[in-house]
Amino acid sequence: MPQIDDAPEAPAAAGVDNAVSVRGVSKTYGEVEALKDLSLDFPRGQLTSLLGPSGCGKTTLLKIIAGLLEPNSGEIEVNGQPVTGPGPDRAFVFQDFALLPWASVVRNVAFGLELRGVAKPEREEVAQKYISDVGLGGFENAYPHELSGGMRQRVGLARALSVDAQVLLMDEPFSAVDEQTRRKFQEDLLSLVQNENKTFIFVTHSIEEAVYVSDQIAILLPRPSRVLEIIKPSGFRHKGADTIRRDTEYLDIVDRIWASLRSYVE
Amino acid sequence: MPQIDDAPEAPAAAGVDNAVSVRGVSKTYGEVEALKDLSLDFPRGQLTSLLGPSGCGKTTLLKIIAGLLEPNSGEIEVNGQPVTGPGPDRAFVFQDFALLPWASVVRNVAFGLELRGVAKPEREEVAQKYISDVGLGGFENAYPHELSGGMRQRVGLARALSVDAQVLLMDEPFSAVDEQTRRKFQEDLLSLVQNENKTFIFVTHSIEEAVYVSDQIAILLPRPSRVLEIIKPSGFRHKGADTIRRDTEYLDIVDRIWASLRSYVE
Amino acid sequence: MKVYGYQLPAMSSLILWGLLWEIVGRAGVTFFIPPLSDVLYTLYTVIGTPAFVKAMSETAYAFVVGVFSAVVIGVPVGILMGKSRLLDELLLPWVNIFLSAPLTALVPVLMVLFGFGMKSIIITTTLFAIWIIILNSRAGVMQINRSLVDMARSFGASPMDAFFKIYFWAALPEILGGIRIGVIRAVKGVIIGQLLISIVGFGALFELYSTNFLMKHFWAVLLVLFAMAFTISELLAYLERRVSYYAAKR
Amino acid sequence: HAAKIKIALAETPSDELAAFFVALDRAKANGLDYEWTAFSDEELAIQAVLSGQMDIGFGTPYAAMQKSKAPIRIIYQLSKLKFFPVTSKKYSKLEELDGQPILLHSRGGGTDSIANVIEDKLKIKLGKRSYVPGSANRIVALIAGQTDATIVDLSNKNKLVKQQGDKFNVLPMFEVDASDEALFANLDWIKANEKDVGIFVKALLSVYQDMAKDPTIISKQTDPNGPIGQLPKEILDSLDGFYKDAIEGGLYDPNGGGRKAAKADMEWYHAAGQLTGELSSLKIEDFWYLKPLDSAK
Amino acid sequence: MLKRSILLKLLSAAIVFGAWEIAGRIPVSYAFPTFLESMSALITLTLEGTIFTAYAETLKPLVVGVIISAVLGIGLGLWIGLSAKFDWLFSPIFIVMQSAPLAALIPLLVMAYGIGLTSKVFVVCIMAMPVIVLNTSGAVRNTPSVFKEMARSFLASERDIIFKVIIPAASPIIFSGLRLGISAGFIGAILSELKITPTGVGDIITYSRSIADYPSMYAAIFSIILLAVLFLNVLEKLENYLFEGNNRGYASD
Ligand SMILES: Nc1ncnc2c1ncn2[C@@H]1O[C@H](COP(=O)(O)OP(=O)(O)OP(=O)(O)O)[C@@H](O)[C@H]1O
Ligand SMILES: Nc1ncnc2c1ncn2[C@@H]1O[C@H](COP(=O)(O)OP(=O)(O)OP(=O)(O)O)[C@@H](O)[C@H]1O
Ligand SMILES: [Mg+2]
Ligand SMILES: [Mg+2]
Repeated sequence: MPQIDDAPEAPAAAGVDNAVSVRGVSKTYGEVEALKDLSLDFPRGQLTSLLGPSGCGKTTLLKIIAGLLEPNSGEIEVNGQPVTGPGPDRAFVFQDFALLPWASVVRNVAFGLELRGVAKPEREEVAQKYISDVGLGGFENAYPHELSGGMRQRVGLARALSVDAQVLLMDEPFSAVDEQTRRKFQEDLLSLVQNENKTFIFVTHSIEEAVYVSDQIAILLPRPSRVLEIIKPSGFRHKGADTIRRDTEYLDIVDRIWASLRSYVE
Repeated sequence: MPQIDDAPEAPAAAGVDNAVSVRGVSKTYGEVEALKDLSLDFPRGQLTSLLGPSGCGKTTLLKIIAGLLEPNSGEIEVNGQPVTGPGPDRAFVFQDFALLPWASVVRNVAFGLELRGVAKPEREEVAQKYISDVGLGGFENAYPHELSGGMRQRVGLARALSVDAQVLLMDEPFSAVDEQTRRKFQEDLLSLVQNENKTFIFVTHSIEEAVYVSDQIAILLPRPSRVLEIIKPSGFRHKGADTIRRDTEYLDIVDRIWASLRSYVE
Repeated sequence: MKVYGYQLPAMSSLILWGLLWEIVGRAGVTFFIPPLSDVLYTLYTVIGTPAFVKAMSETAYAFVVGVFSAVVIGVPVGILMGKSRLLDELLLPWVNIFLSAPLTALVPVLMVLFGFGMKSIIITTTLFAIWIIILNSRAGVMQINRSLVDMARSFGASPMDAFFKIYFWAALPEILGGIRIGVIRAVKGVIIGQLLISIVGFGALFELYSTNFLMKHFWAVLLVLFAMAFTISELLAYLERRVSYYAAKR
Repeated sequence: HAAKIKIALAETPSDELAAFFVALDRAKANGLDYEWTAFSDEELAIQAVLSGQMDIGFGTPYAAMQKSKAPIRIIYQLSKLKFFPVTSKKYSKLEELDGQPILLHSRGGGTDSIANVIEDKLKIKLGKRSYVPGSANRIVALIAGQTDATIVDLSNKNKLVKQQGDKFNVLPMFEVDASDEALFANLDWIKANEKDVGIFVKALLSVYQDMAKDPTIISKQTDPNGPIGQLPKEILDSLDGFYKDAIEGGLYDPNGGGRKAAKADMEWYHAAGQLTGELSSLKIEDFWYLKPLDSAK
Repeated sequence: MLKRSILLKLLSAAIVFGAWEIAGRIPVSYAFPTFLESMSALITLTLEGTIFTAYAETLKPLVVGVIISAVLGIGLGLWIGLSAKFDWLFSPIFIVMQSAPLAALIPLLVMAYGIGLTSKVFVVCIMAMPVIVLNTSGAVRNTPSVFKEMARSFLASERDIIFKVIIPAASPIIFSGLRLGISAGFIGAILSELKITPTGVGDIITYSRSIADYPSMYAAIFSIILLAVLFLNVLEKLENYLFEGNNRGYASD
């Protein structure tokens, strides 16, 4: 049975194990106030989506969790430890791919391992596996400029997967792939969540996608961003990809989120 | 009643007025065969979507219709006249926006009119109207690098609209705007199709979007591209944006197209 | 350019210009343009003489040392300026001044400050080359995609890793472009140094040949110099093309 | 043993420096260790000695001796100011240059001072002076018709006369004993290196005296592997002619100048405006150091 | 922010001039005056008006040469960038010219064009033109084809494309070429005054050197550098004014 848990202000229930928790984070860029006193928990082994209008601070939040940006105030804990900088427990999929243009696909995918000092044959073997996983087999020696946008995005995905981090921070990871490939990736993502005990923090603009893949969806207000509500569309998974899109409960949630967001358009 | 007309090889029925017709067009880039003997009609006053995997030649076809590329063989007619180059009857929305970085928003939007020799006060007045229409009022004097991706795309849209051409060639015009804005634009597009007798040729990766906005959807095969089938999801419009997404017939068409395309993934 | 479908090599038009030179020379328009063939013959006769070899090695020495120091100092300074705002604000005005200043006017000052002879010539050469190298390296770093830096940090890159695996490579197209322009300027610098400071190397030969109206000799040395500058600049242009595939995509 | 002495030449080695290099070879045979650097003009050679980067320099640093705080002294006169007014056929006497434009080497340079003294002695006023460094370049300008009057050095005058003597006039001029090039150094350095300076001056004097008797010894004694011997054949072939003309024209004083040259210099450069103050108050000791030359004789 | 950057500029100027003053006081050489001596010489030269007559002389070949190089250089650059034939024929000439050791060529120029204004203008042009031509042609060739395509789809004529798309798109590179060209032109002007005929500022430099008036010599050098920098700042302002949108600001901020 799908359940919609709707308690944005409720403290994390005792016994729920949070991989990441964000407490009262604020961030300003010069004049621009991007985040304001934002708190949010990310349960271990689950996928949490961030939904919100463009420019509301989703990327900013992800970077703060990654330890790439310092918040002006507030605290972030990963596995109970306060974050002071980037760490091997988190991996990032960048909105703009962030591939090294001078390096081949295999070197790009293996770059995270290279920086961790893994020996070449070993890291290339790992890279090879993930390259095949994202459907880029045969393009190992191509350079990013020889790939289409969607293919580049998949290289960034493979790189983040290859370091085997516990927490994956994914900033619109499927935005440039075509609809067909996107659907395949959604399935892959779901099976990753199910089979490995990893925690995903996922940014998307597509409500349908968020509802389909998430354990929990956080809807963010426009700048300065705070959490408007948290929706837990759990229980869809067993229904299968082909039928779920006709499921009334699924469609209800989509409509509800849409109604929430809509008030901020125009 | 929604109807699905499914006759890819059927000649254009007598009496149907085609604004654009493409006959047996082939195009190769060096070794790469992008289009092969492609024929397609675009009825006047209707919106035709092109759907197909990334790199299948959609942009190429649009550019050939615009007169920007010469096909290797085949013919294109616009309003019964063979195309020999760009003309005032067609306007293009570019996939990569193609804004002049040194010109302000208002100059960019008015650029098409500027090239047609319209006097400055007059063209700026027109530009102003379309800037407000796409929701960029207040950004008239900003430069492209000061805008977000979605805003840039809207400038390109306003520019194409402002020259008041009969045929609009739109290459993934909503790809960079967020879901919320995208839905608004879809509504705007539908009212444009309904109220002005313009012909739209529309490229998208989203099946839902195509089904929702199109009078006719052409599904293209992967490279070298030909038309696999033509689907006419006419009759949804009166149902309204909010309810249509639950409509079974709508969902059937989406599923059918998805099934068609799916065979080309992996 | 294509002729009858055949792609002419880029520099082949020089042959045409050489022919024109030969014709003007043969026509005897003025005594200071001897026919190219005579010049080439003179070049053949002088190229092995000890005086020529000495001049060549003196010039090459000053040039190589000068360019080398310009690169070794210029690239890191440029990269650091691109990374550090404070350093940039302190140094940028001077880099711009020296880039646009008529360095020729500075040569007399250099001599006083750095001594006469080879050292000053090398410094002149360096000064002609270094500013554009600094500025280009800086520009290369400034336009770096911030995401690449973030990416490296998120995967735990050390500052050294970041410098050698990200900044240097990201700025490489600009750095090479800067070095190419710098090298061309350095050719001018080394000759100006050899003419305005102490007269050695090719500068001495030019002075000697022109005051004695030995035009064939004069042109012969000039040809060698052109060839030298041309080769180096084409070599660097080739390297630049090798990395240009990613220049527009960073 | 003292370090190598560093000699600052004011031009690149060519025919005019052949005698100097023969003298250097002789000095070397007597134990003088040296290296030389050619500067593009004498001001640079002067600056180099002023800053102590070079030990001995070429030039006539009278202004610098008076103005700067460094004790610079001349020890040997290398050549005299033998310059020749050459003109197109328009003029045949110096007097006719009154009010006419003229082309000179540089403002404040040797030819400029010649022009000043010409004005002084003949009570005329030359017209607009323009400047082109290098006698060779001024000859070119004259041949090309860009000027009608200029002042050039001996070898270029001879070249002109040889090639186009019929088209140009060399105007007769009074004798000048003042120095064009002299050897100078910092007094403190001279005193500290008295022995080397002695060897050097002695070698110069012997060459100048031998050359006065037989100008061809220069080409005979030039080291074929030295800087002069390596010059193009065209230049080497002209050495004998050049020194024959130079000796005839009195370019070189076989006695190295000395007191006579010092006096002539002070008068000349005072008249030319490079030395300031009362002529009578100028003292030889402030400009020349005569001991090495005296003991060489 | 503005205050801070001005402060830093003043600070770095103070450091450099201070070092100069100290080096002059040591002194590093009898021929090296202090900063203050040089500045007072500059003031004297200015009050006497010497500096103005000198610049009237120096600027003549410079301005004429720079204008010729800019107009001809940009024109030729456009042409070379637009036509493969011209590119093939002329590019190598300018590449060779760019590496020409001009100082050595000056005697030839004197022989060909004499000692007057013509030679000096020529020197300035030879120095300034190649970089202007090469930058312009390169920028024209590299104009992103999307812009050209877009303009064509909105019915631009060839002329429109050149003036409304290619030139503005190429303008940052053209201007940086102009900058380098003008600075090379300054080098040429000074070189021609040092090596052809000492007039103008070159004359102040050589004359004060020959009479060992080193402060004046340094004052003249200082003034020419100042002038070059001013000139280029004006150019930068002009560029910002003409093509405002091309100024994207600090990338790192
Ligand atoms: N480096 C920066 N300097 C100044 N402002 C910034 C910077 N980065 C982001 N901002 C501002 O902070 C706000 C949040 O930006 P952020 O990139 O986090 O948005 P987002 O939610 O990821 O948007 P999108 O959906 O477009 O990716 C925006 O308004 C943006 O203008
Ligand atoms: N200028 C070009 N030179 C060479 N090949 C090209 C060129 N432009 C396009 N192609 C090739 O032609 C094919 C079709 O390209 P096109 O841009 O028309 O695809 P598309 O359907 O618009 O793809 P997308 O959905 O990614 O925009 C691609 O395989 C591409 O590699
Ligand atoms: Mg973002
Ligand atoms: Mg496309």
